[in-house]
Amino acid sequence: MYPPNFDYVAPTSLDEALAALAGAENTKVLSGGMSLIPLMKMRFVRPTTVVDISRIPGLDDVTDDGDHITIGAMVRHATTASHPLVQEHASALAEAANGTADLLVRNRGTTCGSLALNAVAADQPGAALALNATMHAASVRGTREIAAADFFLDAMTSALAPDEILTKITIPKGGVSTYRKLGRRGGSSDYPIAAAAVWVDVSDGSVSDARIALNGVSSTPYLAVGSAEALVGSDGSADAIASAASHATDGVNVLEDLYATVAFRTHLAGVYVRRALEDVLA
Amino acid sequence: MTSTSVMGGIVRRKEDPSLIQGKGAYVDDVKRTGELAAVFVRSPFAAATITSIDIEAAKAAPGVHAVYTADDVRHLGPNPAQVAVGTLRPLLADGAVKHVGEAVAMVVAENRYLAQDAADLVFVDYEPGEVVVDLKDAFADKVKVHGDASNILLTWHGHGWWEGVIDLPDPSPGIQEAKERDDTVTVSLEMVNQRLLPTAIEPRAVLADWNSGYGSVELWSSSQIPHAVAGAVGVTFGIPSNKVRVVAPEVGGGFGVKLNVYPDEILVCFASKELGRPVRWTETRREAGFASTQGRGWVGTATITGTADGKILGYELEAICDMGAYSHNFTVAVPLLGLFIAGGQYNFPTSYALHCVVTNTQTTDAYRGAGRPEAAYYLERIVDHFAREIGMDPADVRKANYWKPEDFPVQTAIGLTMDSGDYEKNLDALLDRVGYEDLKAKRDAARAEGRLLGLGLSTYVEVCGFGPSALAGLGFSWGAYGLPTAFNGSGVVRVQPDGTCTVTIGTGPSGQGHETTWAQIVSDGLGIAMDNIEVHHGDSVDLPMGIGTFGSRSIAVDGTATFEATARVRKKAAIIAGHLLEAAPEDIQFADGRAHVAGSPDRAVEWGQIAESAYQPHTLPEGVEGGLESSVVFSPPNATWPFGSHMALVEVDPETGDVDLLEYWATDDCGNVINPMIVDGQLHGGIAQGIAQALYEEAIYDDMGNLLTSSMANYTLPVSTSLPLFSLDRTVTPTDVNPLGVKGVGEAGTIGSAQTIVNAVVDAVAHLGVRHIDMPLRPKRVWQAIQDAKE
Amino acid sequence: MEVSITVNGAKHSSEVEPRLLLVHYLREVLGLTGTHVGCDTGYCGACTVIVDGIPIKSCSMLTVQADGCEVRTVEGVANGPELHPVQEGFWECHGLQCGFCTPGMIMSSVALLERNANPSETEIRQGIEGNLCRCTGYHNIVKSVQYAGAKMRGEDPKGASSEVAS
Amino acid sequence: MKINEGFVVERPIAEMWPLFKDVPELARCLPGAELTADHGDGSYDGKVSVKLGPIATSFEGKATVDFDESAHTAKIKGRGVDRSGGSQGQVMVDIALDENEEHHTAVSIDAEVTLVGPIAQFGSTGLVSEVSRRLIDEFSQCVHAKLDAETAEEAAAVTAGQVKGFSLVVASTWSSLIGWLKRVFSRRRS
Repeated sequence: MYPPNFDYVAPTSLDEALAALAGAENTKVLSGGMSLIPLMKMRFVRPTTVVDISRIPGLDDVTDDGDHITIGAMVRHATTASHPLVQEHASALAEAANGTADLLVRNRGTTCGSLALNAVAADQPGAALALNATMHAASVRGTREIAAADFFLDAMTSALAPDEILTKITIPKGGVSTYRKLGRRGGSSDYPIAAAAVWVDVSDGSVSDARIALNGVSSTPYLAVGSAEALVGSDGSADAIASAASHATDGVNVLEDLYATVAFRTHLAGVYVRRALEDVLA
Repeated sequence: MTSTSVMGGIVRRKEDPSLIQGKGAYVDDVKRTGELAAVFVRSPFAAATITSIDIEAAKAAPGVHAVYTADDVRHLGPNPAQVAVGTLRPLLADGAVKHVGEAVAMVVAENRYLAQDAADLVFVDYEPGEVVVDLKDAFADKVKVHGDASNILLTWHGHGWWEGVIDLPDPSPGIQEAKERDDTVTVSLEMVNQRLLPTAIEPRAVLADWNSGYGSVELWSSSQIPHAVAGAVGVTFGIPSNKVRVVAPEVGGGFGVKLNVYPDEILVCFASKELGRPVRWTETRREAGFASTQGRGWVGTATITGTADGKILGYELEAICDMGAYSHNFTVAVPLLGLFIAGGQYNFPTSYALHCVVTNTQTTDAYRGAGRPEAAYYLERIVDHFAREIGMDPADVRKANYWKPEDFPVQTAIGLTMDSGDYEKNLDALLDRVGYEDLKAKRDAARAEGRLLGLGLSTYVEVCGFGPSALAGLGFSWGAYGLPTAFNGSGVVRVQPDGTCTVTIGTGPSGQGHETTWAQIVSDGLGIAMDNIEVHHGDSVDLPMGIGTFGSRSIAVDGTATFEATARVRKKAAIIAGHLLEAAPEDIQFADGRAHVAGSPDRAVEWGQIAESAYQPHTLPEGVEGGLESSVVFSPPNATWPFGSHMALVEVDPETGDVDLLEYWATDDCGNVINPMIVDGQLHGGIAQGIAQALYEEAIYDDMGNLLTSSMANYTLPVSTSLPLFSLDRTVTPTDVNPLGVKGVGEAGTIGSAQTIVNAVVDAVAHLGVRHIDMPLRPKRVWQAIQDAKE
Repeated sequence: MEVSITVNGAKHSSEVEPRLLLVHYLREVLGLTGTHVGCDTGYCGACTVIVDGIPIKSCSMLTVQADGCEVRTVEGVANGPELHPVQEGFWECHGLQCGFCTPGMIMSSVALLERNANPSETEIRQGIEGNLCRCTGYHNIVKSVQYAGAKMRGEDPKGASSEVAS
Repeated sequence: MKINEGFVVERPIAEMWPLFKDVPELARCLPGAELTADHGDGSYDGKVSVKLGPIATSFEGKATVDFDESAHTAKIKGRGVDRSGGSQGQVMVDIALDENEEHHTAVSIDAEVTLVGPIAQFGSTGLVSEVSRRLIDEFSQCVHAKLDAETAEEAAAVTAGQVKGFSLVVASTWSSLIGWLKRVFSRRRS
């Protein structure tokens, strides 16, 4: 498979990159390229220009910024998976990154790239939702912050405009989180058939706050609001967890594909919410 | 024979130093000056009439040398096939397409990128027609694939399958009688043996270089059967076989997908001839589902009638076998191979009806095991099911019905003769090694705790080592390619003037380590060191005939030819050495690179001295001709019948249906073993492919005939984390079909394993009411089966 | 575009189209055909090479992305005539059959042992998860990496793996 | 894949039918669709653009519309080709109007969408059927709104958007429909 031709620019500053994207109709941002390059090879995507942001300094850091951590645009899945800051403050994201594809792909693909693409079977968007990440987008028009809850619009569609770059994400500290999934080959390998990312904050023996996100279940990852509501204020008991799990797909159009019927996927959503919650509330 | 015997020993492979350093030359690594690249335009429709093809824009695109359609190649005829039952494939779709991905046009350009750019500009106008994908619909002729012809090409029946040669009484009335007895139990299951994509990791690749001066062509092809391809090219272009050279260099996995003559092999020759430049085509992975054959694809019902004490009185299988749209090399012969082992290792009446049916999908053909994994699957699943229904241990039911060692040679249910076997001994060896009773106790204890552990057993007999020359009468020969030989073995052993040895064989290996194993045979026979033996294969001009590598045939057939040729060279060398040493030839022994007189190790000559004399006839004794080589064609009197017993321990997640394969054991019997390391490697890979069918893989078509699993993202091959280490052992029951006593092992692992896994998973959930789950046992299927059983 | 890439220690400057994949640059431009192409979608790992110390799939990387990088391929693994311990392990333990996935498998294994000198069986399997093998069922590949690891640690490699050719 | 939609409009069939026979108007209800030529014989040239994240596909082709005046039914058959990607698509829509209750017209829309070629292989992810479902769903919503409109001008203003990234568009189309849907009560048959 051989990509069609395109123009390529590899700016060394963010401003240059944004300028290259300004007014763009069919310009694509290239970070790790683990989705974009195969899509171009299959000629599903035929950009006129590709803007490679990997040569812009300062985009590949994970930093501790007091009440939150920051993950830059060029931070690879492998780094997200293994970085002590992510493991400590955003373990759901570290686990999701660690379960993304295989090591070779994790060595190239970026967390921000995965979030920006928002593929149906991606692991990390769910974790970003559960962790209440904030997306930082930049364009020549300026910068803006987008809450994760407003970012994942639909299958392969995020709130990023064509001329914007997701320059970093920030994740607030606090609480505990985890990510659990059933992969296509069974176990936790490969794309999720269904996955749950959960975040809870427990104080004085009760769940003071919770966010439960599912991905691989519908055409876009979503927050299971009913699940969180069922949990918040509870003691995190088995009953509370079961109640939360029972709301995992409320109001959601569950997808059917080669790996799951609607009924099975709906069932799995509940199972993985429960298992993830059992983990963090154990 | 010699003191340097390497037969039966673990020897590192001669192939490996090249391959581990990236020096192995696969077809896509072979470069020719001035070569062009071809890309195919493929149909998006599974059934359509082609109303027009617009190639003008493509022809005008940068770097394009030619765009060919059916109009350009019609005169070459359709793609040849060995067992040509059904419709042969046109080289390029001619007026109509019959499956998604059928090649409609070929673009040749300066390089692959430009060829793809141009291919995107070819516009084909189609009038879509009705599509039939579902096997039962196709069997009912609801939609006909080829005009008015029925979709049912033929039905293989167990008795009388070879008209005029084998004519057995129909066992059905006897089985019917047994069913009507009131002391019998009849069990039946409808099961799918799903379609698979063979998926050698090296995609197929071809490179043709036509020399208009000599009127000859060289073709490099990633093929298991270079001689057959050479024959097909010769027949197609009307040139003799000595003007065609087909080279299969390193081949990156075959598994049956490279056991064909493909249109692309003919078409690159055509383009090279037309354009006067070498032309290359390399399949892309997504293209492989359209350009290369697929495997399996049966829907069938297996039925067993037996008594409550486990004695089976009759086995019936009726299946619809998916041929895909066109007839390729062995398309309809694959179910026949299943028929060959219809009754397995069991002594009971067997009735088979296998319907070969066409559909609007890519053609099926051999895939590792080719018919035998399917046959073993149905038989070993239904035997297991029968055991469960009568409440007997599955191992005991099998033993109650085996052929006994004293029964051999056994005439099978369809009239073939099985060479040798000791099935109970083999099964007992496995049961003892795994600690069967303890394992069952462990499973039961886990189940008592709510964990779903399952223990699965399958035993099997297969048939391989093709093939007996008599099969040529069935079309099993390269006759359609202008090559008259049956599936005989060929081997040339030549001692060079410097005393080293060159061996040339008619196989087409793709990872089976022939260079090593064959060198072991020759080293053992001549006492020449492994390092001084070079084994050549995969080149059609190297020796006059070669059948290639498939059907686990190489060692039993070509190995034997080499063994015999070695013996002849040794015999002549003994005469020469005897002459040089002034001793009788009978007293000459070969070891450590020399010949010596028995009992007098110091009275010796080096192989170099023998060879030097051999190539100077005036130094030879009277009546001895010059030269030191032998070429043998070996015609096997029968096939061989390896067998074995496999067991798996699995755990099923009751909530998700996720299957965890905990342990896998196998005790196989492939007769004598030349290199245990290589034999184990073949079993590892074969078992992995059977497990993959059981748990992971499926070629899925939608109703429109779209192949939904053409990318590796959706065709889920097992990865390193999917599989456990395998625990192997063997029994050795040599065959008398060949002097080496070897049977073949390339497919055995695959034939024994898929049903072992399914039996294990069903065992894990049987107490919940589940009796069968169709492969692949994805979580969704296992979970659904548990849900359905609850209702 | 002009790129400058160091491959197995040798610096190459070439004019390439932006769309040229790194694997095709290595194979077609530099003639290093040890790196193979087995799929289109970044799944099989036959094209694995090490770029700036990190194993990656060269079929999913543009040549222009590798401008200024150090690339190691299977051709650059051995130390002259002396095989790398990983290569030796694959040979000793029958870690390859058709050999097509082998260069990529070796590159992943080399990188694995460079970052984890003593991986468990699970860690080995995870380390080569991006490299598909259709011949071996991975059994002997795991053994091969165990052999290589032991050798690199200065231990008796034949003790680390039961599947060693004598 | 087959998709069935239906709704009831509080109007007599005689009033509805002319609105409904305006093919260019009807076409504007198919998301991403554009009529490029009217051959005057019930056949039309047009294209349908579908965008799935970064994957943009444009199917160019022909459509034919057959009306059955007495039965108040229409058959729409459209076929399109994605020239750059090699995919092809076909949509067959059967629309039937039935005044089974006085001044209430039941509209049923039965659609069958078939896709072949590279894009169809995305079907394995469940996305293609999801896109198809939403496409027909939106068509149905739009037709409903048009037929329900108070005036011809209002009706003419109702259009579908391009189906892309899709709930974004579905949402925006919905918001543009809100005004027209004021009088529409939720009486869609499921």
